Amino acid sequence: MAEFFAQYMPAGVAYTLTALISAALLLGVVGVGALFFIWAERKVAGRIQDRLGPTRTGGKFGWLQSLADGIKLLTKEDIAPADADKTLFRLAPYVSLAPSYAALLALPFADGWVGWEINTAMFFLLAVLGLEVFGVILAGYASGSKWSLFGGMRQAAQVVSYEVPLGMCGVIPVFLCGTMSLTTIGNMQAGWFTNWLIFHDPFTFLVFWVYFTCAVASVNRAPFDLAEAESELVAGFHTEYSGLRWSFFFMAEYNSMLVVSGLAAVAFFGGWNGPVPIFASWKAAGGGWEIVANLAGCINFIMKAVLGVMLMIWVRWTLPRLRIDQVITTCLKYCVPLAAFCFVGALSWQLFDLPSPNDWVPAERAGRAAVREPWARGTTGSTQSSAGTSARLAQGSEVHR
Amino acid sequence: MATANREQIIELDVRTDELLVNMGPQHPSTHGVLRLVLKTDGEIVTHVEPHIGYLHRCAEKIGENLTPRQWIPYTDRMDYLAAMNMNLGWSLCVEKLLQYELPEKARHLRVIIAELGRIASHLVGMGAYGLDLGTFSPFLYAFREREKILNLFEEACGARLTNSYITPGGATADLPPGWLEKCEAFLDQFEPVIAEYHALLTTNAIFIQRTAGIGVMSAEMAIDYGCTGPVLRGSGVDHDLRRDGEERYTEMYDGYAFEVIVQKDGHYPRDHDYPPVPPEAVLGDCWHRFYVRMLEVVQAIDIIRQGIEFYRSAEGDWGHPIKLNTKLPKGEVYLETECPRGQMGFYLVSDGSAIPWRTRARSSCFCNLSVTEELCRGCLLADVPAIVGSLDIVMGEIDR
Amino acid sequence: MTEGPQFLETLKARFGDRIRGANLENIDPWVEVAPEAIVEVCRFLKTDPDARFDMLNCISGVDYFQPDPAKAKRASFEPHLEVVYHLSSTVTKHTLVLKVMLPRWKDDQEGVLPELDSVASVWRGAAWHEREVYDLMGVWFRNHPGLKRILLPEDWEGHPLRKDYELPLEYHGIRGR
Amino acid sequence: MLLGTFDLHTFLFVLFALTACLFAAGVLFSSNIVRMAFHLVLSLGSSAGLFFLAGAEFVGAMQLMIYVGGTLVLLVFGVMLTAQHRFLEMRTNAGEWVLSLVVGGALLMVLLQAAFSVSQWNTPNTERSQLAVDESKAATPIGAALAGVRVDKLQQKDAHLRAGMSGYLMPFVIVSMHLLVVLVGAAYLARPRMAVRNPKGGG
Amino acid sequence: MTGLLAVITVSHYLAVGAFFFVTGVLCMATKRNALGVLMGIELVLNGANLNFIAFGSKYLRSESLGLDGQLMALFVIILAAAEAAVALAIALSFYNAHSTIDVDQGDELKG
Repeated sequence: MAEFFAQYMPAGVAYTLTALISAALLLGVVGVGALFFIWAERKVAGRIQDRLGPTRTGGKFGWLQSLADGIKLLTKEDIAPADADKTLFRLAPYVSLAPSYAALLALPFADGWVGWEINTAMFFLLAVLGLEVFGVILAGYASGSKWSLFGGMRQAAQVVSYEVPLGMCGVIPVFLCGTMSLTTIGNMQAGWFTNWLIFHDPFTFLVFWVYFTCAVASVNRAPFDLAEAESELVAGFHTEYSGLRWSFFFMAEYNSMLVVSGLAAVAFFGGWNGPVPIFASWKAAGGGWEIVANLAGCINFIMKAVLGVMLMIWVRWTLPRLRIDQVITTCLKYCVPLAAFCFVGALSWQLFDLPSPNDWVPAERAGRAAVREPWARGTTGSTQSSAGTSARLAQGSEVHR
Repeated sequence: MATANREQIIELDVRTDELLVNMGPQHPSTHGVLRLVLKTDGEIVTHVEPHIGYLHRCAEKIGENLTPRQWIPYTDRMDYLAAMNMNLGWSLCVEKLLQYELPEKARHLRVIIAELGRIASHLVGMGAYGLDLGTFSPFLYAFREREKILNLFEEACGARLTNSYITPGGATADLPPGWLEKCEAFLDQFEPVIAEYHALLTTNAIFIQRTAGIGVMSAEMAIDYGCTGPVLRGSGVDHDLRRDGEERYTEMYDGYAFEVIVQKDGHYPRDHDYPPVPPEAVLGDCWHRFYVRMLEVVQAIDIIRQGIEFYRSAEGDWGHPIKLNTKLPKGEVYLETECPRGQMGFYLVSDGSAIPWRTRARSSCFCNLSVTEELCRGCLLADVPAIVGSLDIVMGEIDR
Repeated sequence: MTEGPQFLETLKARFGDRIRGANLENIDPWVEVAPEAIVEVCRFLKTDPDARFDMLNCISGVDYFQPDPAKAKRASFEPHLEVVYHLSSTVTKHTLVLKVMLPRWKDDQEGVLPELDSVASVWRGAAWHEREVYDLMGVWFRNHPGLKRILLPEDWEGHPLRKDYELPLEYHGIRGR
Repeated sequence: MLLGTFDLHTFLFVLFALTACLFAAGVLFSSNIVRMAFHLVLSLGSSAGLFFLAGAEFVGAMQLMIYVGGTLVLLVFGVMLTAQHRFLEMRTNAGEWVLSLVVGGALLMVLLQAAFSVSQWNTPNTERSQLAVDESKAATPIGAALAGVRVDKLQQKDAHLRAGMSGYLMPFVIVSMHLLVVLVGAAYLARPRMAVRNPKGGG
Repeated sequence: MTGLLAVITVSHYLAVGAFFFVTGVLCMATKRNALGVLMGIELVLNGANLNFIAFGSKYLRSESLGLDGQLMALFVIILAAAEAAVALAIALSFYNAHSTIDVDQGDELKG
């Protein structure tokens, strides 16, 4: 696109224009996603609670409810409390939105369908998601309200704690696949669903739930939504916000939910690979067929991610909220040791090459999602077959031999 | 230069840094217009001071200007979640002054209605307690069932919330035909639903973590503060006015088989399949107060079933409301009844005219709330809604 | 409250003429206690093994005063304030009514509240009841842990449950009458 | 025309460098400590962008995670703990400003002069277009180097150097120990000195 | 000016690094708030990091430091985190003792 614009205008302007258009497109995705998830949340919550949820706006299922709400929020007065630090108060929602938006950059939607093919995507995603906390802290701090301050403080303590187990959980697929590139991790899980990393061994199965718990905590959802605990803190960090700024926090929250669910889908659930390899041959055929296969993969991926979000919604409307000390206890006493235990367990499983469900699928005997280093198995034979295995690491292993 | 700088130093002192925050009167978890002034040291609450009176409507003063029957709607608006039980307390108090003998049928009608009111009230208490702990769904499950009770009330008296049904001399009307069958159908449907509440709250691990061992109130403290109802029994005090009250009230429950819901020797009376008491729970904590309410609901179902049978076989009249301007005998009476939230007392002083010289309502929540200051001292911020919620207060009754 | 007479003899034997009298004909018989003895009597009733009145149900104030001069002549009482204590026991299940008679104004000086000892040291729950009586009826409780208005705003004037109370013309710009 | 000659790298460099410098100056010139922290976050975040741009993706992500997401959150937390006059300001007087700006400006001039004077630094890499995209991405070699294997120096001719190619295992261990000690030490230093009330019945 | 930005070289990165460095040093010199000084240190370290990265970038120089540059930067980041933790702990404990985080007040040894 930049090249196209560059024909008609100076390159700098062209790049800026391109960047703005891309940004607007991604923001559209975020916005539409948030609208959909807010509607879904209300609908699911309604069904869970024996009621209908929105029914009127936009037809039978209240399709347009969140759009109507959005318009309402747009027209609301933008209030800043007299005690607030006005600049920071105004900026905080954007600070919250930007990282969750940036995280979409590195999240692959299908093989190669990714905004920015980055080698350290997993790390980047976790890092960027951790930044979202700044918006919350700033909002809590700048609001000039004691309840907001409480929310900000809680959020700071909570997110810093939960980044540790979250990182540990994220590192397990990385180690199993020998790469931090999400595209590679996803591709390695091609084949039958037995090849998904969650079914790789008992430890990865366990660690997914640890990951999910920590992810819920890190995106500040119930039962870990301490920063906005309405029964204690009124609305926590966004108590003083109104209108569109208030809704930015929600767009950020729902987008982060999508991102962590997407990350879970790629890291544990085979990403864009369906449970049954229907599109594998199409993909191999290349050309238009590959695009169709990728499109199917993209739909597959989105379904998985949305399923994760729905799970979070379900949890939210079922469980009571934990107390702040219990949240930290959950993290430090349960999640961190469990993640560490699973880390050691999964790597040992890999090291000793213990059986994995994929071994029992006849067609897929060799295609197990994992790096199989010859030096680790003590054999010199070239048994590793996965396409994504880093050649460099193989090089490195030669040094040892 | 150093001295010049010193003038700009803002004095800070971390060790006495206490944050003074207002929880309420506009706060999502204070059950109406209650205002708690909290002094917090980080997340730890060092001091709580409840401020009440935001819903004060001078009911006692109004009572000095109305006849007892005219005051009935004002009792509705005290504990508006258990209006029937408020009506009952005042009616019994007036009848005590009049030495009125109630027909058999009216007695059973009152038992049925009062126990239904107890269920309806406990359902709100239970659901709202879930809200206090951050879960929304049980609240709606509770209200779904409560609505059915309110439907029954509506059918009996025409009103859902402020019923003014039970009145000195009986009730304003007999139960309509077919009502008993509907009531029985409701009970049959409702009884299994209770398991849902137990699954969502009572036995939920997070719920237990949030309530067990929190806000522990010893039996002595509960008695000393005049706490009554589930709050008192949650502390293990075997005291229920339906059994231990004065005759005017207990004779209403003559012939009914029920046990006082209180933990004895580590067990609650077991005539149903209740979930077990978790090992973390300490007698007198939030969990026990909640659990007592849950068990009282089951027990109320039993009592209503008995009441329906009694009512069916009862002979005679369902009672007649006293005349609006009945002259009250000179004297004074005090009567407490076991309302869902505790012992609701009415004190009536009469100088011989049709209008009481003084009416006084002894509010159960008023006493129950007075423990907050001591109960919340040193707890965490998130425990304040948990503790206040477990007292299950209704501001209308506290402020009157 | 039918058990009043049972404790009357015990109380009379112990406190003598500080038990001013009793009304046993009333539906709820009551015992009248001298104002200066109320704390002692209450502490005795709470600790005495026979009585064990561990629960204070209610403290009520009653204002006996007929503001209408025409009716006042026919009134059967002298103007005074009563503070009524309703006690009960969770152990013996007894109940008892105590009464204290107070002048409407201390030393008959209009505007000076009558004083009474607080029983908050006997039952902690009494503190709020006494605050309410002070707030609405205007009785000053000595040795109270924190006597201030409870239901009405702190800057409210007057005590509304007194029979001669008149609503203020306006309160912070809100019209009263 | 200035804008006409930009390629994407230049464009992004200018973008990130400008934001980074702008907010670095913001840190310097704001007297409100919360704003300083906020500016620092943005400044370090932008410099992470520069890291990405220079091909150091792992370090960039590391910068985001540890520096911005960890250290600075901690810092802001510290600010919140200490500044209960919430928007605490400590102003520097004008004399100090003038003095430090003069010195700082001179220092900056010297450094800039140095940066641009070495021709070896100043000449662009002519083979940059031939550079394989994968070459610059170094997450795996970094991991291997930290674990004691220098996969990027396999072609080392010098036998002595080859023998000493144990990578960064030793520093890595030292740093890990250092971090552990620091964490213990920090926890010890910041422990509450007052008698701590135990929350009643708290878990 | 056009020539200056025509192609981005190591020097450009060094210039940004130099700016970071100077800003950081000035921050350390002028801020009276202990946490402000800490932020200055972070800026200085970040400036140094930028240099390491620039020198280590294959993209900018064919004869680059290679991995060593990145690894150095990595260690600097880790140490900076450690340093920040300790400095924050010291600031807090200083604050507890002196009730201020004005570094000018910390001129006596016993608090």
